[in-house]
Amino acid sequence: MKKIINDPNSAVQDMLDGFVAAYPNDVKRLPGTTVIARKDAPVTNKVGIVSGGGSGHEPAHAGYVGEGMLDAAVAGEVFTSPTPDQVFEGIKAVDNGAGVLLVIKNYTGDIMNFEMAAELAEAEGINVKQVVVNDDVAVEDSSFTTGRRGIAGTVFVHKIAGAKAAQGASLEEVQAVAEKTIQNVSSIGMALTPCIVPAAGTPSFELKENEMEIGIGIHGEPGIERKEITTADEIAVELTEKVIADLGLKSGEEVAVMVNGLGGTPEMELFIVNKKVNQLLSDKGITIYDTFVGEYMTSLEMAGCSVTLLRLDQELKTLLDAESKAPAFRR
Amino acid sequence: MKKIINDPNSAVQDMLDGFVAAYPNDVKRLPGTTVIARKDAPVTNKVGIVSGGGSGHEPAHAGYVGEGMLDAAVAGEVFTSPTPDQVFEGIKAVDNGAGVLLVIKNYTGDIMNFEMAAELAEAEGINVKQVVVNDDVAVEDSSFTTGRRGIAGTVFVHKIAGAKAAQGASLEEVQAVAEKTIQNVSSIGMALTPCIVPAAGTPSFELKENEMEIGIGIHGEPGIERKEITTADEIAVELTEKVIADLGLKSGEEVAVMVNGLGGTPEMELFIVNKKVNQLLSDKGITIYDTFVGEYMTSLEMAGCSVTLLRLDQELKTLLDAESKAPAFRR
Amino acid sequence: MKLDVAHILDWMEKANDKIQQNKTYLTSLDQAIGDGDHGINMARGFQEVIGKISASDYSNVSDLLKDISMTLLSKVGGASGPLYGTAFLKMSMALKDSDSVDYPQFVHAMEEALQGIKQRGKAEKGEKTLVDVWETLLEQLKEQDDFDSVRFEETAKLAMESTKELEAKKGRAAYLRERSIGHLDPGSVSSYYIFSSLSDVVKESV
Amino acid sequence: MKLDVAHILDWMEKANDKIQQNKTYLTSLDQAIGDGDHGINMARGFQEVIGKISASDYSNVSDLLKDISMTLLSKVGGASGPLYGTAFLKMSMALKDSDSVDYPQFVHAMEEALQGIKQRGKAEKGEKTLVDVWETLLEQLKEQDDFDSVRFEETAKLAMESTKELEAKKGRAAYLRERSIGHLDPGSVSSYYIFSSLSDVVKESV
Ligand SMILES: Nc1ncnc2c1ncn2[C@@H]1O[C@H](COP(=O)(O)OP(=O)(O)O)[C@@H](O)[C@H]1O
Ligand SMILES: Nc1ncnc2c1ncn2[C@@H]1O[C@H](COP(=O)(O)OP(=O)(O)O)[C@@H](O)[C@H]1O
Ligand SMILES: [Mg+2]
Ligand SMILES: [Mg+2]
Ligand SMILES: [Mg+2]
Ligand SMILES: [Mg+2]
Repeated sequence: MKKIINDPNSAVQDMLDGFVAAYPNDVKRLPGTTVIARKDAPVTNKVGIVSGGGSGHEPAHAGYVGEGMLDAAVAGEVFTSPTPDQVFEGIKAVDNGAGVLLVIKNYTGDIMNFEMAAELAEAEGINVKQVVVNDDVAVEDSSFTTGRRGIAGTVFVHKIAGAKAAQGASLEEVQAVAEKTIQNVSSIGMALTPCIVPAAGTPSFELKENEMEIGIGIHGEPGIERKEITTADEIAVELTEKVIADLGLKSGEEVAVMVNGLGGTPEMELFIVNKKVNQLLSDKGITIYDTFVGEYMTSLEMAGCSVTLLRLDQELKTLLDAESKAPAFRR
Repeated sequence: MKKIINDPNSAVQDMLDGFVAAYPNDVKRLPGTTVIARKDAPVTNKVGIVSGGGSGHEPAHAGYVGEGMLDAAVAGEVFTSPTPDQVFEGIKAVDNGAGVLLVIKNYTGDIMNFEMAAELAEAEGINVKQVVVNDDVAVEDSSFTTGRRGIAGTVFVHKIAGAKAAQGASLEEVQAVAEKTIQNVSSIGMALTPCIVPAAGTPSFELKENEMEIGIGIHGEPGIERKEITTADEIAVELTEKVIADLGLKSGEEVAVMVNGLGGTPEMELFIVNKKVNQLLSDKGITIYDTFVGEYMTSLEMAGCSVTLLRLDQELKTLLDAESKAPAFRR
Repeated sequence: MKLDVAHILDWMEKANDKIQQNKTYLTSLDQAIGDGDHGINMARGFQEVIGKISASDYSNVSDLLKDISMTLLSKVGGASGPLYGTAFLKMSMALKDSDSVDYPQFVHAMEEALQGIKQRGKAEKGEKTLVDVWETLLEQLKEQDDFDSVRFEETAKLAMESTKELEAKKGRAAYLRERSIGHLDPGSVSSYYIFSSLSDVVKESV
Repeated sequence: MKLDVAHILDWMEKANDKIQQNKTYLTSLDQAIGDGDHGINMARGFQEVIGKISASDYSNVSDLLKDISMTLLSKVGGASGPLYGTAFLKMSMALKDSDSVDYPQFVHAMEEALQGIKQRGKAEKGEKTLVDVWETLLEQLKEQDDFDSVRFEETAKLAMESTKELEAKKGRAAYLRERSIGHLDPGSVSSYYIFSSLSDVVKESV
């Protein structure tokens, strides 16, 4: 394992300190916690938005804290959901009476920890609602009770809920638009290499020199299907077709595109994928309203990418375009 | 070699298409060239700024094309300077009579190709000036006639020259502020892994599991010194001390910090490095005016980072803060 | 026999030892069908439990179990944190004010703990989660009227091993569907360590 | 003998064959002390040269050399593109309107080419660049009054091999300082291929 760290056990703490050191005028770390919050939190008369999850997905989630997006991000250990007490601190720090929306990615651990935090907050009289992002179409089995995972589409949920909250909408309204975003966003990822959790020191799976993994999650877990590596165009088509089918996108509809790098993939390759995604959508008469290419939801140093499409209507377009001062999503 | 590409020979072309597909309202590709220019180029009454170099450094250079930064970026093959005819096309496309500044990184190939392009442009009556960025302090031997390399500090030169040009300054003024930036910016990098040029298919050097390379360039070339891998803190101190010494920074001075990922390093690690860089500067009484952590000047999928410091005065601060709409450097 | 504060303290020491020794093994099980953090999570959490409970005095079992629960909840994270946290919290509540625990009380506490786990995780037996160990154990406990450390350990072990052939329906391993078959469930293995430690405590105190 | 258009065409064919065959080797030399693209650059450029010149008719050597130059300039890139492009451009200029080239003209063209390279690259002999091959060859050419294909090839080869022991002072390899010693200079090797091809042309036409 080759990593630029001091100690696997302090990696998350060091990262959080380094993050606040980078943006000291914009964010603060709640003392003694793993919560990064807007410097000016709680913001008066605004619904607070809290998200988070395991670390190792940088710039998620702290990079999305800022005016127009999240009020706080709660970091767990690498790939490990943060604990209820930490999430509870995040909720308390951003609530100013207007209530708090939790944006949770659909993993058993995240759900349980965030739900327990919500129970703690409600016990203190804070109005908490939650949405669960489940954009990953890799697992489509209907017998599948755990449900889909939440991956890169979560960033769009942050953006849109954040913009709605910034407009002064009520907790119910913010929750509704977040739900609407979730209904209209789908993603799927693929990887060429595994990644190494610092405290584990070894890769979570092995891939041969000619293999890739389709339907990969963002926690170094194996994907849904392993096959021979193919061209960027074929990969782009496979991923995009799955997402289009899932959303039932039709000619004339409008989407936002995200081609997300998983951490170790050169940006060059993401743009090569984007070329084909763009072509495919254009060929199908689907209008691309905006495109995001880069690292938004990573999996440490994993090489690979995911494709996310978000179906847009006028409301979502306006909210997507709204100003954001989050370091990792400036608009 | 595992890469998400179609063909090593079309990788740069595909990337450029994918880049324009991502930002169709902001940039255009000059037909039949590898030049990405502002959609509205040439901009009336504004000095044009052209940069570029080999590909594989994404988001450099095309990501810095946009209002407030570059007018055009010329892409070569991977790690190979673009040819004079391409640079010449870039110059012609952005000149509107106010002249053009070339921002060149100090590599023999870049210098020669850009100089030949400048000769061609001057022969057509275009007023061309150039600056050569040489921020890499890795090689400090004074007997060293080739001079230092240009690395991540180039991004600050783009930003500041671009902001000056956007204010309507003359070519001489823009050149002067670019020179001033170059005088005040230093960098040094390190790597944990090599990278693979797609058309070569094999890594340019090998590093053992316990080795790192200090003073690495951004073209997959070996560094200045190979040694045993150490902690993030020690790496941060070694790099930052070299840069501080080179700039002769003293207590009370103000700097911008860039902790730049080389392509394959998780953002988590960059923030861990930033923590220590920040601490060290604070301990020395050097004020951090602004910090940039992320991938700005990469070397394909190389794992590693560089540290850049830019000494600031009032003029540079104002120009650094000025608006930029470049996709990879939004302010 | 009755379980008192000293027994529970001993239980936690033994469980922590087993977990620390098998940290890498648990993590490698989780790498195979999960995200490779279970050993790390459990080792971190139980180390903190030992730190916490060895720095305090307890006059009754319930308070001790509550501290165990709270420490697990705030230090383990992931899926296993809330589940083990809930389990020990429910035990603590079931044994409110007891300074020691007789067999029927223990069975009752286990029953409450299992209900808590199932409510929190919405899992049923047979879905390749630690519920498989807890529920199988509870069934066995109910068949008896006193501690049987040997059968207890054997039952936990068999239940843990039985997860190997199951297809995961809950937790991260579920995303692998049939590819999850042939691997032990990491949470069931850590539960086995916890219960085999308890078996040792019982064995030694008889 | 005199070099005419057919000779130059043949020269380029042979040079291209050598470069394509040794593309990986040239790249590996550049990986050792540079950025690993020299073989790729040269192979791309010379392939384009062949494409260009085989699609046109040339009535004189100068026009042919100009097309070679322009193609190298616009297709090779990196440091070697402008250097080889300049070299052939200077040859073309030195041989303006010649439809064939006698020995003194050839030596003059080589002299102009070397000056062009040195001006463009600001390198001197001994700095571990292709100047080492070009300048050594020119010195040898000046000692004679007609083509000697064998000595020509031998001289180029020795000059190329001599770069191994040098420390690079120009180009990317210079950043390695003393670590550049012990490796051949890639540009000198490609120059050797170009000149050994010319030697073959001369040999075959005598
Ligand atoms: N819904 C659930 N109900 C019961 N147990 C579960 C559930 N989901 C996961 N588990 C247990 O948690 C274990 C994984 O724990 P851990 O790796 O620490 O958390 P995570 O899965 O969040 O990384 C699994 O092996 C399984 O036994
Ligand atoms: N300043 C220079 N003068 C003469 N030749 C040079 C100079 N710099 C580099 N070269 C030659 O160019 C070769 C490298 O070419 P190439 O790898 O294609 O370009 P780059 O170095 O830009 O990647 C070197 O081996 C050397 O012979
Ligand atoms: Mg986990
Ligand atoms: Mg090169
Ligand atoms: Mg796990
Ligand atoms: Mg080279």
